[in-house]
Amino acid sequence: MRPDDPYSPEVRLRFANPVNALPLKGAYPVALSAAASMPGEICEIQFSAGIEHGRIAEIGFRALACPHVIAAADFLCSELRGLAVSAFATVWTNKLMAALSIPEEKTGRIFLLEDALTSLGEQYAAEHEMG
Amino acid sequence: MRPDDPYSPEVRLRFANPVNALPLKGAYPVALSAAASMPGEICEIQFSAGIEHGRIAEIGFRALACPHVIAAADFLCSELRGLAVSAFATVWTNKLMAALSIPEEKTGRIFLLEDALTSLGEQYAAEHEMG
Amino acid sequence: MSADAIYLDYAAATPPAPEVQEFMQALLMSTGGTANAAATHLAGRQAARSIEIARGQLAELLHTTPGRLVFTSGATESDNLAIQGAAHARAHRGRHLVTMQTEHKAVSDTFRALEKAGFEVSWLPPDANGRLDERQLTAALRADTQLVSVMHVNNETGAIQDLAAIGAICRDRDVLFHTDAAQSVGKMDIDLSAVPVDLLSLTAHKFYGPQGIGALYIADRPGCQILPLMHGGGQERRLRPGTLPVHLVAGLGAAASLARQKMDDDHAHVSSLRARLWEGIRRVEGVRETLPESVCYPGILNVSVAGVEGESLLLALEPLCVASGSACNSQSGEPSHVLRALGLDDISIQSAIRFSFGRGTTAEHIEEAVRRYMQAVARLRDIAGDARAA
Amino acid sequence: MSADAIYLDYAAATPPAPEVQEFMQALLMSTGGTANAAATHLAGRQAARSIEIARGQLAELLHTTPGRLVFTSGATESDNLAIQGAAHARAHRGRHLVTMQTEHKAVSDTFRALEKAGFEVSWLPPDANGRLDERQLTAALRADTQLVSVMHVNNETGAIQDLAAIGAICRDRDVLFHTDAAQSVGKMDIDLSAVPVDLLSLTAHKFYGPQGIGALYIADRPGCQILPLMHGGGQERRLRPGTLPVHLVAGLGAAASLARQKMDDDHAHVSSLRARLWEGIRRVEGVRETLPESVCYPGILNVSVAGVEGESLLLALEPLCVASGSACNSQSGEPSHVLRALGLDDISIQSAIRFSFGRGTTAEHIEEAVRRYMQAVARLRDIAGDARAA
Ligand SMILES: Cc1ncc(COP(=O)(O)O)c(C=O)c1O
Ligand SMILES: Cc1ncc(COP(=O)(O)O)c(C=O)c1O
Repeated sequence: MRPDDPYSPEVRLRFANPVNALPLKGAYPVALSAAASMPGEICEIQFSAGIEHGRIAEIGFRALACPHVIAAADFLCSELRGLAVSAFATVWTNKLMAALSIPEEKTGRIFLLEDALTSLGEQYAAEHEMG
Repeated sequence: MRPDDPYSPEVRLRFANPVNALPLKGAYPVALSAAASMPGEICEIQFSAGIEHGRIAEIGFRALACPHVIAAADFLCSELRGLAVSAFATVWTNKLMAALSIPEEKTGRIFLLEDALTSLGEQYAAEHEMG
Repeated sequence: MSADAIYLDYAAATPPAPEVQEFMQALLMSTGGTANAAATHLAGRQAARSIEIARGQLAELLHTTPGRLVFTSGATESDNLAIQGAAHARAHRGRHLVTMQTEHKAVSDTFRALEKAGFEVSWLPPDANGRLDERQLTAALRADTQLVSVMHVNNETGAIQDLAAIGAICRDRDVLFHTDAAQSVGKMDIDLSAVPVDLLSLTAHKFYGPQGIGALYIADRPGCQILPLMHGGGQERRLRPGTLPVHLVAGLGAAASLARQKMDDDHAHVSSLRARLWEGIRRVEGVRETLPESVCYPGILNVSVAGVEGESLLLALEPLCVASGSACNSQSGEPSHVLRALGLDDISIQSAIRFSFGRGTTAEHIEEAVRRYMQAVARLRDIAGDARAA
Repeated sequence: MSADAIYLDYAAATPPAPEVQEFMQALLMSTGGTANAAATHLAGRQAARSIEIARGQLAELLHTTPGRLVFTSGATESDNLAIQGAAHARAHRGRHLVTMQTEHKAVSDTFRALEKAGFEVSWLPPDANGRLDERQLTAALRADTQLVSVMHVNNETGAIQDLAAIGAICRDRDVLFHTDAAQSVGKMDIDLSAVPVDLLSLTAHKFYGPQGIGALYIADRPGCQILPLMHGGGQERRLRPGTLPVHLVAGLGAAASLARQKMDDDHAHVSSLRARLWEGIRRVEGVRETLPESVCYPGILNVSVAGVEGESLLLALEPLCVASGSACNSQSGEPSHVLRALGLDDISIQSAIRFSFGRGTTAEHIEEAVRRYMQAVARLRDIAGDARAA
């Protein structure tokens, strides 16, 4: 990141081409969806995931948000795809902040992503493990 | 005078080459000398004149003063040479200010020249007309 | 900067005109152009002469006399000098001041500081067209009112105020009238021999002059006195001490002279660009012109759009260089107080983009801006999908 | 200006170094070098980057960190910001301030304004070498003293003060210490990581940078807080609002970087020039060196001479560009308060000439200056003849 650029190359790349900004395509045994938003700010995020054999087979996002959140959501989807659903419960914020060189003042918004994932995880647990 | 130059070409010329900044040379039937100075300032002026047949045959000055006063004294000597002694009583200030484009704030110093000339005239009157 | 950047932020800063650049460069290479103008020697007098020539050029642009102009470091300083200076100079007569809610921070923050110092300030709202309602002004004036400050052209929206009408009301009540004309000087004709303005702020880098130099006009009439902010070498009639920056002052003068020559052409040029730009982007669904051209200086077009996040919009518009709200606020992240005063909701405000253009802008730049704006909005709406706000 | 002018007024203004000029010119021709550094777009970020690079260069010169530096329009503004700002910020603790009789007007006039505003100021005299007697300083400090301001190098005489000693006394008593270092920054090494200075003023055009830009250093320690003079866009940590002039700030940075490289050579150069100049003119009868080189920055030589009128001396010296007293006072015509405080009589003061030189001065310039000075004095004494004062 150049000192005069608030966006790291990783953020710029993902923002320019967010490959995971997709509605969920295809049919999955379990289809989850969770949204989160920041009160008083334009920051809305939604994840949709397809689960197969306890793994995240497919995941996509939608976001009306700042470039950092869009890039982070896109990054998250790429990371999560193929992992076990337990990954929804991972603490992602620090990893995201570091990997994308996100400035500190955006921490609150990045937490939002974690919140949405947590909620996906909870949904899965509620619907399938406990059910 | 260029707007950025406090000295007119006339002042510059006479200051650069004050042809009348001389002690009185030669012997004259009447030799006069008068000085004037400005209290609290470095402004001292002295005229010496030789009078022949009621005319100013020769006149020179000495000055420890600013460029305007030096130029004006030099100009005055040139003007006075050859005139009747009555010219000592002439009001010179306006003519000097105009001819040399002297700025107004120097008026007080230019009056000084007039004072010195008046005093030459009075000296002449005291010594020769009345005497 | 990447070569393909398209600069559409002329309201934040105009690049100095080539003529101005060349003139400054020549001065910077000369002894007379880099000397101290307070020195009495040859080089100093040459410097002083450059400064007086520039003062004359600026006076001509504003239809006033050179003696009325004091050079400062820019409009911020001029605003502070005028407002603090007048408020303090007249404090013994009264401590009530009047301004608008839509002023630049250099004005509004100064009034806020005066409030803390015991002055009382009335903050008048704009009407739907961004203008001051003159009846509101008349109603706000009191026996102890000393100063009214209303900007000429708004830096975010381009809204124009009627200086003649406001000035007349102030004169009538013996109240000083200050106007921040940073956005209009050199772009619209301001005739100070006719318009009753007492104090007028300007800055060179908004009309193709250099950054770091501005001026304050101070009318020559009884009661129009101000106190200085700074003390020192006695320059600028003791109102603004400090070595005068010769190349900057001369650059300001050259820019003023150029502006006088080019004003009509410049105005026609930006008018046609604005029309073209709006014609292009109005096709985007949910886009809104903050104020119509009829009430604005046409070098500025402020638009908002539904369903798009502002920071992402700005990044998606790169390499267009445009402003989100005022350049002076853009780093703070707060929603623009100007757009709020106009009644825009925070969602619209955060999506607002100010396009501003000038001499160097071409029709191609505008076409490219239209194309990129449409593309950016479409792409972001695509990313937002269902998450998209109504 | 006539081609044969010889510029010996480096203490009033140094011409910008060619490197600085070229750098500024390049910026003026680029979008990033003329944009508003507060804007978040590409061009604005480029501008902001140029500014932060410059801040780093200046920080390196002063052995401090960039965050401690606030850009201003010059030393006059820095002095006002520091002195007014500190006095008002600490007024609740006490209203006693200390300075010297030999300060630049940007400092002394500011203190005089504070006196009118209800502060009490102690004006300490210099000793015969122009220096502050530290015992006098210690004696002047009171329980309610808040600020001491003593300049580093005097602009008329070159006298150097001992910042370390003064600063130590101030630290000891929890009094802020401001120094106007306009004449020393870039010319003498100032190590702000070691010398206990709280506030330091500087201006670029005294060290081969452009006019119209300066800075204030503000130490990072408790109690070292100041209030701003102006309000506005929030730039420079809210201490100094207004669009930052990119090319000027960058020019200052480049000048700082150059000064760091050249400091030793520059110093040796002016030392040898001063010696040569004094060696030449000391032969004139009645000439007096105001202060000896041993207590001065050697880029300045102040001399007075008996039996000569000062204004005529200046004109007779043309085309030498030299100063009569301080350039900041030269238009007022008052005898220099600095030379008076050193005990010179008014007759000597009015004849005083300040020669000051720098990078562009050659041995030939100095020889020519010697020749012209001797000639001018002789010619004027000739014109004075008997009228000549003792
Ligand atoms: C010691 C000193 N302080 C302050 C100043 C003022 O600097 P500026 O004119 O850049 O404001 C000067 C020079 O003019 C100076 O020599
Ligand atoms: C209306 C208005 N006033 C004041 C300013 C401040 O001008 P400057 O940054 O030159 O001090 C600006 C621009 O930044 C402006 O647009």
